Formats: sequence, structure tokens, C-alpha cells
Amino acid sequence: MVRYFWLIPLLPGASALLLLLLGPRLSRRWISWQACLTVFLSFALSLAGFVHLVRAGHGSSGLAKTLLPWIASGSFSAAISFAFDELAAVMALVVTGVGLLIHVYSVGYMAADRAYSRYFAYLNLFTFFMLVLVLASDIVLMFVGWEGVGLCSYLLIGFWFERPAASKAGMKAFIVNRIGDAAFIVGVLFLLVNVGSSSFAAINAAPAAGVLGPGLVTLVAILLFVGATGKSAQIPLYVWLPDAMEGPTPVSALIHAATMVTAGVYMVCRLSGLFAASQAASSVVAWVGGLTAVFAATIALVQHDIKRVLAYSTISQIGYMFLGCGVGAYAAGMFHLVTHAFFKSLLFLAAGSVIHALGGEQDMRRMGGLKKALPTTFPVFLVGALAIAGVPFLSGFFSKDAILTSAFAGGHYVLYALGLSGAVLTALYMFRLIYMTFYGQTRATHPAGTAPHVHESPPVMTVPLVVLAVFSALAGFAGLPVLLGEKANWIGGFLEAVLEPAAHHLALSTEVGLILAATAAALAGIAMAFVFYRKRPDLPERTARSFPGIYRLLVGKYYVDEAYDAVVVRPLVRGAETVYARFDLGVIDGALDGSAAAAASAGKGLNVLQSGLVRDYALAFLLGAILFLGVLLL
Amino acid sequence: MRDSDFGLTLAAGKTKYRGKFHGLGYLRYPVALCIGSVLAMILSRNQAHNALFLVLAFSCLGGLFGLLDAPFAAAAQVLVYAGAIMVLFLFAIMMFNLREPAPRERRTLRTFLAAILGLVLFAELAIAAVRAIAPGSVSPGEPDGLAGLGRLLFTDYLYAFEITSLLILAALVGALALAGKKEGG
Amino acid sequence: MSAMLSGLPLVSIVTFLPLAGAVLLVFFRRGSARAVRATALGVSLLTFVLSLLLFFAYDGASGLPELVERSSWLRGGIDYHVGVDGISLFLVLLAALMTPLALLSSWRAVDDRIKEFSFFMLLLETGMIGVFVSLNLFLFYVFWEAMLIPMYFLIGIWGGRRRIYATTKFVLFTMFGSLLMLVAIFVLQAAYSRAMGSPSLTIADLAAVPLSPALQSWLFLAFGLAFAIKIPLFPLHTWLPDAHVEAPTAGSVLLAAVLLKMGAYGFLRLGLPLFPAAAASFAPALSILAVVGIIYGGLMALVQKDMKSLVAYSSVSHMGLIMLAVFSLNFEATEGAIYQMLNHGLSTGALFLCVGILYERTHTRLIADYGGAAARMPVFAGLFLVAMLSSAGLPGLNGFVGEFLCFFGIFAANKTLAVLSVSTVVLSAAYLLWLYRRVMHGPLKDPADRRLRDLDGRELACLVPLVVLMLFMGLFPGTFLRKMDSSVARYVESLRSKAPVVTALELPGRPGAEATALAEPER
Amino acid sequence: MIPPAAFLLLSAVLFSLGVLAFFVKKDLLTQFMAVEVMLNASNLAFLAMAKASGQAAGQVIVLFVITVAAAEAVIGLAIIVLIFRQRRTIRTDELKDLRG
Repeated sequence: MVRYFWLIPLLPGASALLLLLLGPRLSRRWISWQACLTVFLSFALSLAGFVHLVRAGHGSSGLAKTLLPWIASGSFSAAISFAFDELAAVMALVVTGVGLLIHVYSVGYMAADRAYSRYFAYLNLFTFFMLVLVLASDIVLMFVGWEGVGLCSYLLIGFWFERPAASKAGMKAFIVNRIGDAAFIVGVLFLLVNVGSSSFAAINAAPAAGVLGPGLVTLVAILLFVGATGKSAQIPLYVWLPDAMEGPTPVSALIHAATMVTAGVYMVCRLSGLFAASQAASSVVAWVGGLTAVFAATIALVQHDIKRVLAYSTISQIGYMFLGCGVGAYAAGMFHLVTHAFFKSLLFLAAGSVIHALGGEQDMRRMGGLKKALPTTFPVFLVGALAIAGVPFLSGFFSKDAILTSAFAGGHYVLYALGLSGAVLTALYMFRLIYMTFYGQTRATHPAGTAPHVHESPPVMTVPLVVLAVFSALAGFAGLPVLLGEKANWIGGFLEAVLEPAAHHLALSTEVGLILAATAAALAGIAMAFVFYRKRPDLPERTARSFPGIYRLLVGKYYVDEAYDAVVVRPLVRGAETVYARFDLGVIDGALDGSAAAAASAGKGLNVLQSGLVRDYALAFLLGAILFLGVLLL
Repeated sequence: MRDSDFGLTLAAGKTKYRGKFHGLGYLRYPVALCIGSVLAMILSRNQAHNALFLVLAFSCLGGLFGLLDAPFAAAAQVLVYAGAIMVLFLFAIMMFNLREPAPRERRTLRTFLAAILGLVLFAELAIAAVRAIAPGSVSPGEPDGLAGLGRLLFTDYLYAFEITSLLILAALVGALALAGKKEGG
Repeated sequence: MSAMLSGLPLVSIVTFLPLAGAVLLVFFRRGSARAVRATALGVSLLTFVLSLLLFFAYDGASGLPELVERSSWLRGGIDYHVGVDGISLFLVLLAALMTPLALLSSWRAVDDRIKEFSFFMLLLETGMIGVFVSLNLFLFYVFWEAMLIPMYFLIGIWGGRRRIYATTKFVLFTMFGSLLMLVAIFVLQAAYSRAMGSPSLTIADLAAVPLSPALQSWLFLAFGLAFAIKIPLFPLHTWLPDAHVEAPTAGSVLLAAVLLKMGAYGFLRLGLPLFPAAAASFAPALSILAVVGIIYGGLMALVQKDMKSLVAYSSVSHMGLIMLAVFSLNFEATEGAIYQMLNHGLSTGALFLCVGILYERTHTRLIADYGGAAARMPVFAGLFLVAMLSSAGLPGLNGFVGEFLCFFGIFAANKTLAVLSVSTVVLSAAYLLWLYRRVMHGPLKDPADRRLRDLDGRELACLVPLVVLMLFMGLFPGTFLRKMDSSVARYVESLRSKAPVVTALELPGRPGAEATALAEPER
Repeated sequence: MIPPAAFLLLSAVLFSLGVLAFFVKKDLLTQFMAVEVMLNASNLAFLAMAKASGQAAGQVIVLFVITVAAAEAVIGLAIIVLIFRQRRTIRTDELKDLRG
């Protein structure tokens, strides 16, 4: 069974193809089963491969399979070849596992949608591309998956294309991603030309082998990282992710929380050999991650749309992952990626359940008091919130702690402080969300003036929630702090086969202190939220009034969108319009029409010679003949 | 006529082939007749006379062709040119039925220019002719005669020959289409 | 297979079958539109099938032209000399594929003077294929010019409102270029005659003639101008949007898919091999123009209000990339350029077909008149999307393979230009997706408008083959690249052997890249 | 043996006279006759060279020229007749339609 691991991506791919071609003719039942089953099979295969790797222990080189000699031209070659190593196994499990749950959840969530088959076709297609990205053993093939998930993200954000906002958000996502991808391509080109191979093994080995000079390593790593900032929504290319919430909620959960947006982190981990070789590039990664973590968290504090809060939270959490990678703790970054996939998709799906229950309402100001009405959604939401806030013994606690500890251990104290303050903010905005949504009085209004009929979602939606909640709660035990023993950090050990190991070790007391600090941060955030949004609901407004500037800045999301629009988009379009009118139509075409006019007037001048008498023409002819003959005779 | 004598003696005097020119004597008359009738055509203002002068000139040329060992060309010249084509011209003149003779030609700038250019052209052609006969430029030999000509026509020049027949056909149809139409439809 | 075919003059058959079909059409009665259409389509389809045989018969091991037919035609080295090699083979296939599709696309769109229309289309096909298969310079020129005539009429008779302006501009531009080329051809022939004693216009022979640097430069410029206009290279591109906007759909399809390739093909077949030293010395300047064209075309496409001129400007941008690759003068870039020529043919052809399909329904090409068409035309939306993504170079589709090879080759030659050219990745996504959003997405412009029906069988038959081919070429580029390999290797080899400057193609002030060594072909 | 140079010179004389006639005359018909004179002059040159070089090709050309001249005369006269019918004149200084 393990031998057929290359079917992991192909199964959802085949399903997507079938759905795209035959979609509208198939029954909903068939579509649901086909879509979920193929992802389930992929999951089963991933699990089998994972078990195989665990059993084989260290020293196994993983599985590899070349399907096609894809592009080969001169010194450039890239094959469609998959590899299944520890890193890919973890990621594939997350993608197929969370993906499966979200597929199942979607069966319920999208039940009423007209374009049911199209939705599942896109979702399957996404799974396919994501798995290609994960399993690719060469960077060009990874780029196929990389762009493919971008495409699916475009398609799914704009799934309800009749809504202008959705269509616009989809386009924005794709184009912003492409900006990153352009840098990524340049990075890949540097690698291809200098390393001479596109396989990850060769690239990771290149800095050590001296094939890439130190300057080049930094340049390439930063270029690739720019690509990652696009895909993983980091500063400065994060702007598309909040808008992407226009897509269906399960899509936000799968693509814009659990899997695709973390592809950048996965890529950095995949190329950890390259990134680790450049101190400068690593610092860039760490700083961008750390700053994004805090930056996005501050915006999340003042958002009113429940999904946007989660979107900014996602940006912030991915910032943590990059922070981890940047300080050399790749395993910790990956660990956080896994736990984040669980609790963030849980949060999104639960938010979807809330939205579903309220008939499409997303504004938290019109929610409240849903605790009783949603007996399953509330507890699982709470679990997710506790996990992300970093309350001890839930998954987020361990993974975040692993990152912060590594930052501290590496001597990056400023980054550590950033991370810690981000943790406070995380707890704060998450519990703000909990209190606004589930506690207090209902503020829900209905167009008709009657209270909407709030109802809990069907089991097909709640069961995945519960499963995810269990994982969000317990996944942390895969990577316990090292102070509990050398083997405690199981996932770190597992991934060590592929990733660069974290170098630093701390004294026991320091580590305990850090854990306590993290716990304190989480609790402080929750306490603040409790005070602000539960005990003294008037406080937020008063605070806002006392710092009007900061508040407006936050609500305006630092006006980054507006700045991009004013500095990049509008000058480009206006400039192009001007150039088109003035230069293309004016100068170039004008020159042409001008020369035509000149030729015409010259013709008029020469018209004097045209008497219309045959004899004059003949005379000219004779003159020509004489001259010609004369030349011949000379 | 003085013109021709002048030309021939000029050429004869210039070259060292003087010895070969003694046979020219009896040629003097057809040559003179030919040139004279062309001159007469230029001077006369009656179109019918012009056509008849041309018949005369072309007949003389036909004789000269025969002297150049081209009997078939000579026959064709007399039959087709002097006969058929010029008769065609006469028919055309008859159709116009012009009562008054053509008006006097005025000596315009254009005529003067044309005369000068004609002289220059003649000078050039004469030079070309003399050079063409310069030693080494030609290798005399006997033509194959009429049979050889026929063979050439139906082998090397077969396509050209066939195309000419098509051309004649096209001319026939064209002339009918052009001139055959009644005025005003 | 090839043994069976060896007796047949396959190349000539493929070239002249459309012409024969066109002559056949002349004898049809005026009223029999259906029969005329069916015959024209049948002939072009048969041509395509035969051209597929060409693909199988071509072996490609030596890299030299195969299936060569040669017989003397006129004096002065003018021979009838045709054949295909790895560079021309797929362009012949492209022309043979696009013509039936273009004919099919105009099944309903053109109902005026259908006989003449079909006649010119078939004539155009012969011209296009002829240009690609000619191995004699004079023959090349004859076909090159012969192609112009039907296109002139296609735009001038069946075009839009400003068709006369557009077609005159088109002819003036292209004629201007090709006349200079004709002069250059004669000069070249004379030079060969002087050097070698007997005249020849065989392209392979002419490459061997030694030319003084000055003469070489002039000749290269004369040829280059003709080709640059055809490509079109910035700033000679302004005829293209006009011609495209006014041309009927079928004309636009062939113009974009095949005719633009003539320029790039001309550089590959003539411009560079005949004048390698001049080409190398002009390459930096032309490369810069190409880069400007990439960015300029992309920006202009962004602000177009007419769908057809948007696609036309996108062609300027894409062809710029192809030119840049051609001037990178290394193996990967050249192969990428050829591949990208095919891709551009398919994707832009498909885009014009899509625009034509929309135009047939609503009779407007203005983007602002559309909105939400995807709701009414889901199948069309899907196919349009694929065509668009292929044009934008999405991995997994054909565009990516060509684009990436081009990038790779360009990068190996000059990093700055490569980085600038990568901007097309962003620009093409921006203008195409924006177009797609405005036309296909959003609320329906006029919900009562029933004209926007989904595709019928005929339109599917137009688009589906292209989309399938896009996927196939994206996944199995080896099928195509392997047939090109030895020809391209031979081509690059000969350039390098003749002009050592070529390897150090770097802009002034920038030291030669250490990477160029890697760009040497392996075989 | 008649020297070819003599014939060539005669040909030159006739040709020049033809040219002169073409420009001096003002009616289409006579101008057309002048063209015929020039054609004959060239025929003479062809034959002279054929004789000098001993190749029959010159004679073949002459035959073609005569044939083509016949066709040309037919068409030319037809055109002249047509012009006369429409304009009632064949004077070339009155025909100015070539002026655009």
C-alpha cells in the first residue's frame, strides 16, 4: 500500500476532473460521496505512509517515485516526481485529515447551494494541488502546486461570483499572490542556474557544498521568502487574506487557515538547508514573522466581522511560524503549523456554524447570547479559542511555547518580546470574540423585526467540529517541551530527519520561567477580555475615545490597502491610460499618420508632372531607357 | 538617301572590316527604300499613306530577313506584317473615315526634345551595335535551317509556343469583347 | 510509418492542399453556402490530418530538415525547396490546426460572400504553411507576401467599422518591412554569387557566405525590420490592435495564432543564422525593446476597453517575451521560445475565439457592456478560464512550460532582463483576471438578456480541442521538445561557432554572467 | 557574306526613326505604327545576331515577336476604335484621362 503513495494527490485530482466534466449530471449524493471518499483514501494512504516512516525510524530515506519526465531542455530539467519523507508525511496528514473533515462539513454547509458540483470539484482540485505542493520532490513541481492552490483559492474565494466583492477578492488574492510568485520564480531561476538542479536535496546541500556563495544564498532565500509572504499572507503582501473571507466558510477554514496559507512555512522548512545557511535571510524571516504576528493581532482587536477577526488571527499565527523558522526552530514552526491547522480550522468551521445558524450574519455586533442556542458549537469554539490563546495543556500552548523558547534561546530577546505581546493580544481578541458572540444579550436583528430562528447545525457539520476539537486539545502532546525528557518532543525528533535541528538548549529553570511567562500572557489576555467585554462593556468605547487616533488607525487596518491603492494600483492604471492615449495613440500612431499625410502632400506636389498625355509619359520612359542603356554602355 | 549612306559609311570607315563591305552594293537599294519609306511616314499627314509606306518598309525588311538566312522569318514578315497587320491598320483607318487630313504638327518643345533624345538613342544603339560585333564577342556558325527551327519551336520553346497560341486566342476574344460591342449597348 | 510515406511529397501536399481546395471552391455556385463551408472545412481538416502524418514521419535525430523536396524552378538559385525541421514542424501543425478551427468559428459569424471568405482562408493557410516549410529564400519571400493578400481582404471585406483604416495600416506596415527584405534578398544572392561563383538562394547555403560586418548589419536590419513589424516588436506594434479589433474572428485567430509567429520564426530561420555577428551585436538593443514591449504591452492591455484590443496588447507582451528568448541565443531559451510560440498560438487563438463567441451573441466588444456572463454560460466560463490561465502561464498548462523555459534561458543570458521580464507573470494575471472579472463575474448586466446562451456543439468543437491540447502540452512537453532538440541544438551550435560574441551577451557595464556556461546544451 | 554590323546599324536607324515618329505624330494610329517600326527594328537586330552567332534561337524569338505583335495590334486597334467611338477623336493631345 505504501508503494502507491503517489496516488495521494492523484485521487482527489481524478475526482476533481470527473466533477468538472460531469458535475452537473451527477446527483448530489454521488458527488458528496465521491469527493469525500477520494480524500479519505488519500488520508488513509498518507496515514499508511506515515506509519511506515515511523516504523522505519531514522535513517530511512523515505519514499520516492518519478511519474513523468516532465520538462527537459538542455541543462534544465524538472520531473513530475513525488517524495514522501517525514516533513511531507506530517503535512500530507494535515492536508488530507483536515481536508477530509472539511469536505464532510461542506456536505452540510453547502447543501443548499446551486453550484454544488462545482464547489466540490474546486475543493478536490485544491486538495490535489496542495498535495502536489507537499509531495513534490523538486522545486519546479512544487511551484505547480504552489500556483495551483493559488488558482483554487481564486476560484473558491470568487465562488459566488455574482457578488462583486467576492469576485474582486478572488482577483486580488490571485494578483497579490502573483507578485510574490514573480519573486519566487526569480529565486528559483537563481537556484536552477547556479545549482544546476531543481531537486530539494541538491538545493539544500548546495550552500554547504559551496555551490552557492553566501551572498547568493541570502538573495535566493529572501526572494523565495517574498513568494512565501504572498502565499502565507505576511507583511507586506498579506492584504488579500482578509478579503478572501468572501469565500464560503469551509474554504476559509481549509485554504485560508489550515493548509494553503501555511504553504510558505512548509516551503521554508523544505528548504531549511538553504535558509539556515544564511543568517541574514533567517533574520528577515524571523523579523517579518514577528512583526506580522503583532501587527495583524492589533488589527484583529477591532474587527467586527467574525471571519475577519479569524483571518487576521491567521496572519498573526503564521507570523509565529515564520518567527520559529527564522530563529532556526523549523520543527517548532512545523509543529505550530500542525496545531494551528487543527484549532484554526476548528474556529473557522465553528464560526461557519454560527453564521449558518444566524442565516448568513457575520457581524459580531449583531450576535451575542448564542451559548445556549448552539450547544455543540459553543464548547468546541471555546476549546479552539483556549488552544489558540495558549492556555496550558492545549495544543497551541505547546507549539507557541516551543517557538518562543527557541527565540529566547537563540538570544533574540526583542523577537521573544514581540511574540509574547502577540500572545497577550491573541488571547485578548479571541476572548473578545467569544464574549461578543456567545455571551450577553442577543443583538441579532432580522429584516422583518423578528428574532431569527437560531438553530444548531446538522450532525454532518458538528461531527467534524468535535473531531477537530479533540485534536486541538490533544495534538500538543506530540511535542512536549524538552524539559520533560529527551523524547518528549516527539514531533521534533521525527522531523529531525529532514529539518535543520534547533541548536540551543536552555537551563531547566529558564525554560520553566518561559513557560510560566507564556501562561501568564495567555491568562492576562483572557482576563482583559473578560473585563472589557463582559464586566465593563462600556470600557472598549471609552478606551477608543481616549485614543481616537490609534483606534481609527486600527479600524482602518493601518490604511495599508488604501496606501497600496494610492501608491501602486492607481498610478499604474492611470499612468498606463495616459501613456496609451498620449504615446501609443498619440506619438507612435501619430508619427505613422503624419508620414502618410506627408506622402500624400508630396504626391500632390509631384502631380504637376502628371500631364495625362501619353506622349509625356513615353518621353519619360525614353529618357529612362536612354539612361539605362548609357549605364550599360559605360 | 543621305542618312543611310552616312550611317553605313561611318560604320564602314571606323572598322577594319572594310573589305567585307564590298558586297553591300546591291543592298543599298532595299536599305534606302526601307529607311526612306519610314521617313515618308513621318512626313506624310495622311494615315492611309502612312500605312502603305509601312507596308513597303516591312516588305523591304522581309527581303533583308531572307538575306540573313532566315527564310521563315522573311515569309512571316511579308505575310503577317506587311500583309495581315497592315491590312488591319487600313481597316481601322477606314472605320474612322476621317475626312480631313491630320492637322499640321507644331514644332513644340516636346518635339524638339524628342528629336534630341532620338539622336542620343541612336548614338547609343550604334555604339552598342559596333561593340556587339567586336572580335571575340560572337562565334559564327551556320544556323540549322528551317527544320532546326521547327525542332527548336517544338522542343525547347514548346511552352512558349503553346502560350503564344493562347495569347492569340485571348487577343481574338479580347478584340471581340472590346470593339464588338455596339455603342450605347 | 515513414516508410509508407516516403514516396509521397508530403510537405508539398500539406502546403498546397488548401490552395487546391481554394481553387475547387471557385467552381461552386454562389448560393451553395453550406457546401462551400463544408468543403473548406473538409479540406482544412484533411490538411491537418496530413500534417499530423508529418509529425509522425519527422524523425528529428539529425536536426536537419527532413522530408525535403527539391527541384529547380527558376534561374539564379531560385529552387522549389521545401522540408520541415524541428523548428518549423510544429508551426506547420499549428497553422494546420488553427485554420479549421477558425473556419468553424466563422460558421455563422460570416454569411456574406462566404465563398470568397473560404477561398481567402484556404489561400492564407497555404501561405502560412508555405512560409514555414520553405528552405529557399525566394520561395520564403513568395509565401510571405502571398500571405499578406488574403489577410488584406479578410480584414478589408469582413472586418468591422474601421476596417479600411485597419487593413491599410496593416498592409502598409508589413509591406514596408517586406520590401526592404526583398532588397536584402537580392543583395544576399549577389553576395553569394560573387563569393561562391554560382548563385543560390538556399537558406542553408547562404548561411555560409562571408559578409563584411557593415553589409551584414544592413542586411540584418532589413530582414529584422520586416520580422520586427510582424512580431510586432515595440514600438512597431500599433498596427496590431487596429488589425485585431477590425478583423473578423477567424482573421484575428489566425493573425494572432500564426501570423505573428512568422516574425519570430523569421529571426530563428533567417535573421540569426544568416547574420550571426550582426544579430549578436544588435541583440542587446533588440532585447531591451523586447523587454519594453513585455511591460508596455502588459500595461496597455490593462487599460483597454475593447476585449479584442486587450488581447492584442497581451500578444505584444507575450511576443516580447518570445523575442527576448530568441535573442538570448542559448538552447533553453530558443526551445522555450519555439514552445512559447505554440502556446501563444493556442492560448491567444482560444482567447480570440472566446471573444468572438461573446461578440456573436451580443454584438459588442466593449468590456463595459458585459457582466456576469458566467451565470448564463458556465461551460464557456470554464473554457475561457482555462484559455486565460494558459495565457497567464499557470503551471500545469502549456503556457508555464514555455514561459519557464524562456525565463530560464533569458536568465542564463542576462539576469536583469530576466527579472524585468518576469513582471509579465504579474501583469498578465492582472489584465486577464480583470478582464474575466468584468466580463464573466458580477451580477448579470441585463437579466432579461436572453442572448447569452451557453456554447453549442460547434463552438465546443472549436474550443475543446484547444483546451485539451493546452493540458496535454502542459503535462507532456517532452512529446514536442524531443522533436525540436537536435534542430535547436544544431541552430545554437552554428550561432556559437560563427559569432563567439554570442555567448557573452550582457548589457554594457555588466560583466558576463557566470551562469552562461551552464546554459550550454548538454548534447 | 553580309556583315552583321550593317544590319545592326540599320536596326538602330529604324528604331530611332520609330521613336522619333512616335513623338512627332499626334494621332494614336500613326503612333501605333511607329511602335510597329520599332518592333521590326528589333527583329532585324535579332536576326542579325542570330546569323552572326549561328544560333537559331534568334529566329525563334523573331517568330514570337511577330505573333505577339499581331495580337498586340489586334488589341491595340480594338482599343483605339473604342476610344474613337467614345471620344470621336484619336488625337493624343486631346486625351488626358490618364491624369488622376
